[in-house]
Amino acid sequence: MKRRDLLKGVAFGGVAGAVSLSGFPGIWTGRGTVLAASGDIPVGVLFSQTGAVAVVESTLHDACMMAIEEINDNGGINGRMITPYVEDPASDPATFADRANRLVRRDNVISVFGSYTSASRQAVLPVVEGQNNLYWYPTLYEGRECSRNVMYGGAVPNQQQQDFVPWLKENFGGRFYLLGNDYVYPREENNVCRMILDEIGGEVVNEEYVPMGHDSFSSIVSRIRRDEPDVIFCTLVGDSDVAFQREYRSAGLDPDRMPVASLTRSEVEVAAIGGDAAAGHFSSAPYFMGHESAENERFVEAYLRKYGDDQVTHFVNEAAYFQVYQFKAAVEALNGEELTPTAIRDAAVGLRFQAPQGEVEIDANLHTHLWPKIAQWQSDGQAEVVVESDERMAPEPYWAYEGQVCTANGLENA
Amino acid sequence: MAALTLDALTVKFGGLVAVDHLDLQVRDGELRCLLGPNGAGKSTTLDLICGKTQPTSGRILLGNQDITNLPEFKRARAGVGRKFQTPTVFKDLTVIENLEVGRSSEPGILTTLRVFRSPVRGRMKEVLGLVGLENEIRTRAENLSHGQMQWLEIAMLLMQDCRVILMDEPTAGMTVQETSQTASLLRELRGDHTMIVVEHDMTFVREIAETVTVMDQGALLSEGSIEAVEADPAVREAYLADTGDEAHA
Amino acid sequence: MNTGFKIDCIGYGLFAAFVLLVMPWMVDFSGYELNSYARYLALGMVAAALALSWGTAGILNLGQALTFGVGAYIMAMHLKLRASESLPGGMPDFMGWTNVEALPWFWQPFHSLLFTLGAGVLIPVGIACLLGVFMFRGRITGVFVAIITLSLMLAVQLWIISEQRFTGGENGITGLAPLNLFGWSVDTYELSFYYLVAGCLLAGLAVGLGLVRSKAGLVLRAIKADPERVRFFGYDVARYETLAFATSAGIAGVAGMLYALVLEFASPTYMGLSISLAIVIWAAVGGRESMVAAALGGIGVNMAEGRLSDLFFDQWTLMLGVIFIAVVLFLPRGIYGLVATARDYLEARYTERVAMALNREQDDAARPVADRGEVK
Amino acid sequence: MEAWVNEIFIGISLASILLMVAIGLAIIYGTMGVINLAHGQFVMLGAYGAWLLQTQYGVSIVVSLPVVFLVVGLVGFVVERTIIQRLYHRPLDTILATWGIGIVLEQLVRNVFGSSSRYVARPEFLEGGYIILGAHASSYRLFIIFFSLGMLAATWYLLFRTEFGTKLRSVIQNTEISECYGISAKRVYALTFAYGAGLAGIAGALITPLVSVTPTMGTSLVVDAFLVVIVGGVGSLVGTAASALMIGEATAWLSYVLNDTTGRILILLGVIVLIRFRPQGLFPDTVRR
Repeated sequence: MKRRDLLKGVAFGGVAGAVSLSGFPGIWTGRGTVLAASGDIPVGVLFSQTGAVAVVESTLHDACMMAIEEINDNGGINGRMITPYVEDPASDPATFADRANRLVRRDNVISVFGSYTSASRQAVLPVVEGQNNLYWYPTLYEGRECSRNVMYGGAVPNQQQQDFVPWLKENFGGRFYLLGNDYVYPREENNVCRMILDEIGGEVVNEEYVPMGHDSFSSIVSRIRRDEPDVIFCTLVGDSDVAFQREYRSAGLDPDRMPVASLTRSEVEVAAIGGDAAAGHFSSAPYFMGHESAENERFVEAYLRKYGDDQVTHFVNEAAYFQVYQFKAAVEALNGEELTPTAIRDAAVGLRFQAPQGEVEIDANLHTHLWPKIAQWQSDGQAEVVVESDERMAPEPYWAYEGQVCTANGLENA
Repeated sequence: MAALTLDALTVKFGGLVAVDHLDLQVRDGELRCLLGPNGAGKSTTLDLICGKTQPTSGRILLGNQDITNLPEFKRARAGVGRKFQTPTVFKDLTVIENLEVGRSSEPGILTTLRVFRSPVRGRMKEVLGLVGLENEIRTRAENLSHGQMQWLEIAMLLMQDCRVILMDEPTAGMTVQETSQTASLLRELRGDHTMIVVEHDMTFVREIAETVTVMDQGALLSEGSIEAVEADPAVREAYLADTGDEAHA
Repeated sequence: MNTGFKIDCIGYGLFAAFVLLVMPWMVDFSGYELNSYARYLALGMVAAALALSWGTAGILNLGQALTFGVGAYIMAMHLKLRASESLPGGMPDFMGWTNVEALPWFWQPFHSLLFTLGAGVLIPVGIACLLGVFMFRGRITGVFVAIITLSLMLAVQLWIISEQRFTGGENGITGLAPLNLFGWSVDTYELSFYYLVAGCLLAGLAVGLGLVRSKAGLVLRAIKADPERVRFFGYDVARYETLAFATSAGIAGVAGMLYALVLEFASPTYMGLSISLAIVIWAAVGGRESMVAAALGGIGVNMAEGRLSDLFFDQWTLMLGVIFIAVVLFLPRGIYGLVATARDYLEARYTERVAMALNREQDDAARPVADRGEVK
Repeated sequence: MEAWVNEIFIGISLASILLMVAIGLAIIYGTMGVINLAHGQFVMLGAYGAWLLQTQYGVSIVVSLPVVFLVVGLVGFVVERTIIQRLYHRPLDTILATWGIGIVLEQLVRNVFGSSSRYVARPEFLEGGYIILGAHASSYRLFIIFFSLGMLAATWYLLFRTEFGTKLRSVIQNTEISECYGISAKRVYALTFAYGAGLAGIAGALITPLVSVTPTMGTSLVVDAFLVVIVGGVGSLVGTAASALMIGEATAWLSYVLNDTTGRILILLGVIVLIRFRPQGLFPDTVRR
C-alpha cells in the first residue's frame, strides 16, 4: 500500500469511525424511525422492496400501506392510530427471520403483515410462534399448515381447484400437462390436481418442474407440442411464467385448443407478459382487477390514484389490503380489552368483511372463506370473469390428506 | 561416481528440438559450467533436470535413481535444487522465513504443522553467515538489494541441502564486486555439493570452473577444461555464427 | 514465522475481548439482539474461513457458502428428526407429503447428536478434500478455482431444491426442535447461546491461526506468492492447498451449523450466489490476510447492514454497494491493511532511529551496518 | 427427425442469446483481465433503455439499438474512468468492485423505475415464424441468431481490421512500448470497456421480448455468460462463440431428454470438468499475450 493510499484510507476510516461512534453503543440498538406514541397500535410491515421477489412483494407492501393510511385518515381504530413499522427483508429468508425478530421483539408490534413466498413465511414462523405473535399472510399457498400464529388470507388448493379442474375438463378435455417451478407450492397443487383428475376421470400426460427464475422454455414447448395435452396446468411464477407464455406465443400454439390454466398468474405477470400473449388463457383466483363490485371499484380507483396508472391490483395485494381491515375489525371487536396478538386472533375468528372480491370470513382454522372465480385473460391485460362461485368456499388446508383436519385447536388427526 | 547422468535426453516443442540427445555426466562434488550461445538449450536442460519441463525421450539419473518421470516436488526431495535466473525469492516473506521455506528436508504436512519457530542456530546460522545476511533476518525480501536477493536464493538452496544444485546465471545483474563474492561463495561450496552453473560471464567462469560443457542447438558441442574448450574450433565457429553478445567467448 | 506471532496474539486477544465483552455490553447482556449478534458471529466465522484459503493460500473460493450451507443442513436434519419424533415413522412432515415410505438411509444417522456434530465438520472437510485434490492436482489456480467452486455450489444448490422429498426443496428444512446439548436445552435468545457461538468462533480462529502461524502456514504463504517455486523445494503444493481449503471448509461447516441454530431453519439460499459473494466482500473489507480481521469484517458489515437498513430502509443496498467500491479502491488490503501499514510505518521509523543512533556511536570506528553484506 | 431439427434450432437459439451477452464480457475480460460482474447490470440497463424508448416514444426495439448502445457504452466509459482504471494491476479485486457497481446500478434503476416487471413488445415485422424442415422457428429467434453472428463479426472486424483494433492489440501485448509510440493505453482501455458495455446494452434490449424486465434480471445472466467466456478461452472470440454453441446445444438436448433442472446441473458439472482439464479454454488465446 502506498503512502497516498494510506492517507485516503485513514480519511475514509475516520469518517466511518466518527459516524459509528456517535451515540455509541445506543446507536446499535435504537430504532431510527419514529416510535409509536402511547396509545398507538404498532404493527409490522414486512414485504421485500429489493431483491428478486420485490416485483410482487412491493405491490403487497403498497396495498397494505394504503389500507393503513385509509384507516388512519378515517380516525384510526377506536381513535387509535396504527403505526406501521416497515422493514425490507430483501427477498432473503434469513433476512426475513432477522427483520421479523426485530419487529416482534424490539418494536413490540402486535401483528406483522408480510411476505409472499412460502420459504419466507416458514422462515418467519419460528419467530412469531416463539413469541406467540400474529402473522398476517396474504398469499395463496400450498396449505397443509395449521399454525395458530398465522392468519392466512389467500386461497389454499381446494379453493382454487375444486371448481376449476372439472370446469377445464368439461370445456377442453381431461389430458393435463402439469408445469411448475420447482418448489413446494407447485408440487402440492399438482398433487391436488392429480387427485381431482383421478376422481373425475382425467389424466396427467406429463408433470414437469423448472428451477425458480428459469427463463428458457423452448424445450418444454416442444415437448408440449409432442404431447398435445388439452390443458397446460401451470404453476409457474414470476419471470418463469412470463418467459413461458411468451415462448408459447412465439411458438404459435393456440389458446383455444390448448389453453394455459394458471393458479398463479395475476395482473402483475400479465402486465409483463403483454396482453397479446396472455389473451385467451385462464386463471383461477378469488379476485381479479376486473371484478365488478362497488368495493372493488373503490379499491382500484384509490390504488391507481395513489401509485400510478401503470400499476395493477391482483389477488394477492387485494388480500394484503383486506387483511388490514380484518385486523381493524378484530381490534374493534376487542372493545378496549388489552391488545395482545392472541386476543386479536381469537376476536378475528368468524368476522366478516366486505372485501373487493366479495364478503370474506375468517374460519376457526385462521384461513379465509373466499369467492373462487375463473377468468379469461383479454388482450388489454385484464381478466374477464367467466365463472363465479355462488357461495363462499371454505378453506381446507389438509384437503388432500385424509384424516387430517386443521381446526381451532390446531392440526387434528381423525 | 556420477551424481547426475543425462542419457540421450531430448525435448521437442512442436517442431523445434530444444535439447537433442544430450548425454552428460557430472561427478559428485563437481562444479560444472554449462556454456553456449543464446538458444543453445542450456536453461531448458536445467528445466528438464528439475522437472519444470518433461522430456520427450531419454533418461535422467540422480545417482542411481531414475527421476525422469517424477513430479517436481519429488525430484526436489530426491536432491535436486534449482536457482532461477531472475532471483525468485518470496518477496512478502522475511529473510528468515524464506530460509525456513528452504529448509525442506521434511516437507510433509504432518511435520510442518508442528513447527512454529525458526531459531537462528546450527545450519541456519551457518548459512546466514555464509551469504552475509545475518543482519537482515527480519527484513522482507523485497527490501533487499538485487545481489542480496541472489544470495538469499542461494542460501535457500543451501538450506534445502540438496545433492545437485542447478544455477541459472547466478551473477546476472550483479556488480563486479558482488560477482567476485559470489565466485568465492561457489568455490567454497564445491566439494560438498554438486553444481551445474549456466553462465555467460567468462571472467566468472574462469574463476570457478573445473570442467566446462558447451552446448549448441540443443546438443553437446564440446566438453573439457576451460582452456581446451576455448581452443576447440567447433566452439569458435558456433559462437561466431551467433550474432549475440557472447562473441567474446 | 514467529515475527507475526506476538501481533497475532494481541489481535486475537482484542478480538476475543470485543466478542465476549463489548458486543454483549452494547446490548446490556440481554435482549433479542444477542440472537442477531450470534448470527453476525456465525457469518464472521465463515468470512474468517474464507480468509484462511484466500488470504493465506491465495485460493479464491467463490463457493465458500457450499460448505457453510452443508453444515447448516446437517444441523437442521438432526433438529428436524427430533421435532418429528411423534410423527408416523419419525419422518419429517415434508417427506410424508411427498409419499416417501420410510426415512431414507442417509437421514438415519442424524438421530445421533454426536454423529451430527462430527458430520458437520467432517462432511464439509471431505467435500473440500475431494474437490481440492481434483482441482489442485491439476494445478488449477486463480479465477479458474473461483469458477469451479462457484459452479459446484450452484449445482448442489439446484440439486437440493429439486430433491424436495429428501431436502425440503426451496423452503429448506423448517420447523426444527431446539438443540439439546447433552441435557442443556439451547435457547437461542439467551446469553449462554451467544457465548456458545462466540466460543466456537474463537476456537475456529485459534485453529486457523495455529495453521497460519505454523511452518505449514508459512509454506502456504509462499505458495500464494509463487506455487511453482515452492514445488522446487520439495513441497507437495497440491496437498498444502488442499489442507488450507479443507480446514477452511471445516470452519465454514461449523459456522453453518451455528447459523441454522440461530435462525431455526436451513434454506438453500444459504448456499447461494449472493451470500457467497457477500462472504468474499466481508473478508475483503476486514482484510483477507488475517482471519481475525476478516471475522471482524463479517461482523462489522452485518452490524452496519442491520443498522443502515433500519435508518435508511431500502436504500441501504445502495450505500453498501458504494462502501464496497470505496473499500476496494482505497483500502485494497481492507481495514487490516490500514493497521498493518501504520504498524510497518512505525516499525520502520523505530528501526531507522535505532540505526542512526548506532551509526553515531560507531562513527568511523566500524563500517556502516548496511555495508556488511559481504562474504567472509 | 422433426424433434431433432427442433432441438438443434433451440440449441442454436439459446447459444445466440448466450453469445450476445458473453461477447462484451469476453472482450473486457480478454483484453483487460477485468472480471466484470456488473455486466449483467449493463444488460439490464439496455433492457430498461429499450423499454423506456418504447413506452415513452413508441420506438421499436430494433430502432432503439444505437441509442441503447451509446448510452450503456457511456455508462461503461464512466465506470471505467472512475473505478476500473484503478484496478488493472489487481484483477481479482475487480470481482469485488464490479459486484459493488452492480448493486449500485440495480438499486438506482429500482429507485427510478420501481420494482415492477416491465413488458416490451417485439417489432411487428418479426411476429410469427417459419417452418424449417418440419421444425418451428420463430422469426424473432431467427433474427437474434443472425444478429448475434453480426455482433461477432463486427467485433472481429473491430479487433483485427481497424486502427483501433491494432492499437488495442498492441496495448495488450505491451503497454509500455505502445505508449512510446503515442498510443494512450488509458483511452484505449476506456473505449474498449465502453464498447463491451455497449454490446451488453444491445443484448439487453434484444432479449426484452423473451424475458421479463426487472432490476434483478442481470445476476443470473452474468453467471452463465462467465461460464461461456471461461470455457471458450480467455480472449478468444472464436472460443466464446464455440462454447456458447456447445453450452446452448447441451442445454437444449439435456433439458429435452432429461429435464431442465438435471440438464442445468449436468451443464455445471460439465463446465467444471472442462475447466479442470482444459483451463486454457476451447480455443486459447488469439488476442491476449
